[in-house]
Amino acid sequence: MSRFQYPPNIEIVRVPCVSRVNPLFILRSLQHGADGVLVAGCYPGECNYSTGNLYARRKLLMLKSYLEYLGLEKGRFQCAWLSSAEAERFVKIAKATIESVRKLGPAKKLVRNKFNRD
Amino acid sequence: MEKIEEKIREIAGKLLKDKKVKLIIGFEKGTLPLKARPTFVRKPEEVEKLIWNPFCENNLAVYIPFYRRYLDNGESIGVIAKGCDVRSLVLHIQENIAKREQIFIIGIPCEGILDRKRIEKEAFPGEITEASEKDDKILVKGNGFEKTLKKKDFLCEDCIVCSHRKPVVYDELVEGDVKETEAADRQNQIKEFESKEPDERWKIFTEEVSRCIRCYACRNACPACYCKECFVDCSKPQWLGTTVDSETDLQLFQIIRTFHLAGRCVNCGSCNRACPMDINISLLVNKLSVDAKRLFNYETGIDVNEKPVLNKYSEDDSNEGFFEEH
Amino acid sequence: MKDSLKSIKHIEKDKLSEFIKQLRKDFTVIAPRNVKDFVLFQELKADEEPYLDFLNSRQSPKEYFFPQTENIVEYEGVTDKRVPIVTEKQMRKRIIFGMRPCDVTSLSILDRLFVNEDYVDNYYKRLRDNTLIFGFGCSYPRMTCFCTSFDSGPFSTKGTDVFITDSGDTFIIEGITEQGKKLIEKLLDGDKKLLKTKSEIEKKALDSITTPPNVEKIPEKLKGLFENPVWEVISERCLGCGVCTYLCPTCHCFDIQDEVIDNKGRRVKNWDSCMFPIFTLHGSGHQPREFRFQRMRQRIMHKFNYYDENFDIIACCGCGRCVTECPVNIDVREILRTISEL
Amino acid sequence: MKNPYIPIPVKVDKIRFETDDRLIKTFDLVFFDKEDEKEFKYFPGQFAELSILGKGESPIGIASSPTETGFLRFTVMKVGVVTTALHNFDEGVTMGIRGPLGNWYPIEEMKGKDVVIIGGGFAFTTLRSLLVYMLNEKNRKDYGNIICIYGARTPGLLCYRDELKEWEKRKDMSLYQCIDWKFGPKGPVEEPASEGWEPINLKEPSMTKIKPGVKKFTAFVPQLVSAVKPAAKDAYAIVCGPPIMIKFTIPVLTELGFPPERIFNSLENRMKCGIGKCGRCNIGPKYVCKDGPVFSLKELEKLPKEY
Repeated sequence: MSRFQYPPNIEIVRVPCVSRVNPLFILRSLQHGADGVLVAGCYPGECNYSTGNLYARRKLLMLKSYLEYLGLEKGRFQCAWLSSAEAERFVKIAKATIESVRKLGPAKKLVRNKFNRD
Repeated sequence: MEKIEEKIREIAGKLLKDKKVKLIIGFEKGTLPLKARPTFVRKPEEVEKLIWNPFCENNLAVYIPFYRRYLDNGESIGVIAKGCDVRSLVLHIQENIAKREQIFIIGIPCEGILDRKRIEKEAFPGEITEASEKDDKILVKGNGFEKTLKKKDFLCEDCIVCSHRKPVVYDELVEGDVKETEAADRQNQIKEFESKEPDERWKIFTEEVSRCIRCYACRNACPACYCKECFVDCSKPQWLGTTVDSETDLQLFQIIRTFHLAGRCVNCGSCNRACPMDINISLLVNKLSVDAKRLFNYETGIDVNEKPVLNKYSEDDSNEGFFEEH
Repeated sequence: MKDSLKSIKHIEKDKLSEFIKQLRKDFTVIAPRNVKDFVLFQELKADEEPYLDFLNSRQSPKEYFFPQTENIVEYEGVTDKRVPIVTEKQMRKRIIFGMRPCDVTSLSILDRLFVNEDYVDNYYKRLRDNTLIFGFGCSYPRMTCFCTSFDSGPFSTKGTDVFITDSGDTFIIEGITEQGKKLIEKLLDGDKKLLKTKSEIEKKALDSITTPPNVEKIPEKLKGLFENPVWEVISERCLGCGVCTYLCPTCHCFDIQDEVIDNKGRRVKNWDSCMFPIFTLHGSGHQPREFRFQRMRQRIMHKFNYYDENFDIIACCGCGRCVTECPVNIDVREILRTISEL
Repeated sequence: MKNPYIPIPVKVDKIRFETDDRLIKTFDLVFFDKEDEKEFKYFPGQFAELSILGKGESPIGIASSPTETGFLRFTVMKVGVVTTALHNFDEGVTMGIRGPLGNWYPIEEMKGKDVVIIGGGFAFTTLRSLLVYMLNEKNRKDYGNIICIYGARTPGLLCYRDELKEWEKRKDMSLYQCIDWKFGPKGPVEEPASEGWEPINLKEPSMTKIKPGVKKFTAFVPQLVSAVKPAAKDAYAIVCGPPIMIKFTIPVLTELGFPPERIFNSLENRMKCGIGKCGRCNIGPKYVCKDGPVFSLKELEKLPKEY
């Protein structure tokens, strides 16, 4: 990965497995200033812990559908399958994600930037 | 109704006499019109107070985690359970709160629970001081006011779309047969909401939750919410702000609590009925059940030997919405 | 007598909005509003009329004196170097319009806790000092009302500045305090007949509160009941939510929490409830009130015994909100009867 | 009028580890403003809310004595959010303090009487305050015999060890110390410690013959109290420690003849406001923060057992 340049406005949070991603992580990121969240995990069948990503897939699918149902813009929260060997693809996905989030503009929903209601 | 009540008392009395169960959880008459309330029977002579009517709105499975001390001692608990209560009990069994043989399910085929709040609003701004029900009608009286209402117009939102009115698992089934609802009708509220624009949906959602006073009645009335430490009470790490004047904390509370019920909610509507600020929580949680069915063809609380939907996987699960190369 | 007559006025119902408009010039007016077919006290929008055709509001107006979230310290700066910003914000005077006598009574109960010789809660005092109360007689008490069990009643004017009675086509308006009298001096003068009308309405209302529990001996009685098994029976159906305490006009327990966004922060008072286990959980993990019955006992004891012992008044005003809104129909009137029969 | 919720700014002047498990630190705080210091008048047994803006507040007993001027001392165990933040502090940072709060040990009432101080573990903080106060040359003559019995799980968990060494040497008081277990390289070892710590008769502690000059034992605090047998006549007992220690010490004191009105306890409950408003620390009608934390056994007997 080190040989490739990836966009600077990404904050990477490493987890041992995509199944470690608690939905709270995603929602709190959105609440505390992230304009978009991308969750990337190993391809189904390639999990280091054999089935972690398969469990995670169900969780992520439901969360994504749920947030979009409530009215959060499509694209604020994205998921991708990605192998640890695919540095090039990572850059590509990162760029695509940023591009799509940029199109949406700065996040307004769920963001916590002031104390009191107007 | 009387017949059902008689039967309940007979079964309950016998269970207690034979010492098959330590306790029976059922309903008794409440102190207000339109209200029945949970009751706990330990002696055979007390079964007379057990009642059954369409005002029995609570999901009695919520009490099972409170009686861990009984369950740990290997004792059994009897529950008078309608369709949704049974499914919550199944969930408890799936999640190892209790063993199947420790819960004696007295199943009641349910014709739907009446929406007390909606009936009360018929009298708004006045109040209902007397209510009775017979066949398909409800008679309500108030100060200088009397009305006969049709039951089918005042069923709870969740009961209208209920898919399992008849208990799916039981040890004794109280007589009576009910017709299940048509599958097509089950998503009324959801479909209508989905047809709106995202920003409109977000606005409605925000308006609803902005009334939240964080009394956590929804959480405590929910049979699936039995975590020892709820994420809202957690201080290390503190997941959520504690105030009510920050809109996003209220949104987050509702999103996360309901998402915690993904594939675990049986759509009993207890949270809705418990909410003192009339927040439409069903609108949120019902979507999760619809999704569980759509994405994984799963319904909560049907089979005691099955695992909850997020505790299992299939290699063929959809990759809907995952990044794809163009 | 002459003077007291002077303070009785009346106003035709369709003139009310004009009167409120006048009030709004100098005051922020908080009044009942219909929110989705239930009533809450909220600030009136421009030209909005209060919704006075109500029994009682879902939530008590307590939140305007003891807000659910209230800043106590605001601060700035990065970690370790934060300094409080002390600003004395000007507060516009307020009127709570149409407050029911039970809720007014609750303020006199809260006063004894928040403003006493030990410590004064400046935040509560400031909101209290800057607010005038327009009480509103209860012509139709709810079936769950039991204000007459306490030192109050559906037409008790105690604690109000102005008192309003709905007499059908007009509102009878009485000035109770000097400040209140001054506010209504421009209204039409009333006469003795109005007083008679009022007492008739009052009598009808009083008659409709049929079986208020007798609480006179409850504080004394509770003293010996701490270890009584009755608490487990009373609390068995309790779900442990905070509805009763959050809707109660006299419940006053709170939590103090800090919140930081970037380099700004605040310390707030948040409502808290004795029905939540975390309320008393020690840092060490020790839990003095582990079971639901202990928490229920605390709530009842606090209201009907401890508060009476400390402040010589029972911390209940009989509004009945906990009765109507409890998800499992735990009825405090029933509890009081059970206790007095023990 | 002074706002009781606003913390007074103080500087964290000195920080040091107090115990070998590194979970307890002692902090010396210094006021920025001399006026604030003058106004902060306290007595042994009172506590204060240590306030870290952005984290919260934590009620901690004041370990320094009013006779020591120029600083306030607090000994804090790392438990929750606030205390962890406190432990991560460097010397020199600014924080806040609210207080002094609560009542204090009966220093007036005890004048002319013997005093037995019994402490366990890190709850010794306010007892240190009391001891230092009474040992002060101005105050020492006001009190009779002073006996202090202090125990911890291991020698390394005793607080204020430098001061303990000085108190051991003093002629105008007797200090008895005890420890529960020996401390091995891998943690506590389940056998009584021996080196320098005399065993006592565990079955019949009161039968133990204490050799003159021996003042360190391997025992639990209640057992040591019953071995030392402090005279109850005209004496006060001040007990502060973990609930289990208090539970077993009280009967020993009663047996020795201490009446309930001369046994004092310092209690602890979850607190927030510290001024009797927020409603969580009550035991019956009494608030630990306002009416306590010091209660006589006589008062406690009247209160429900809910702590």
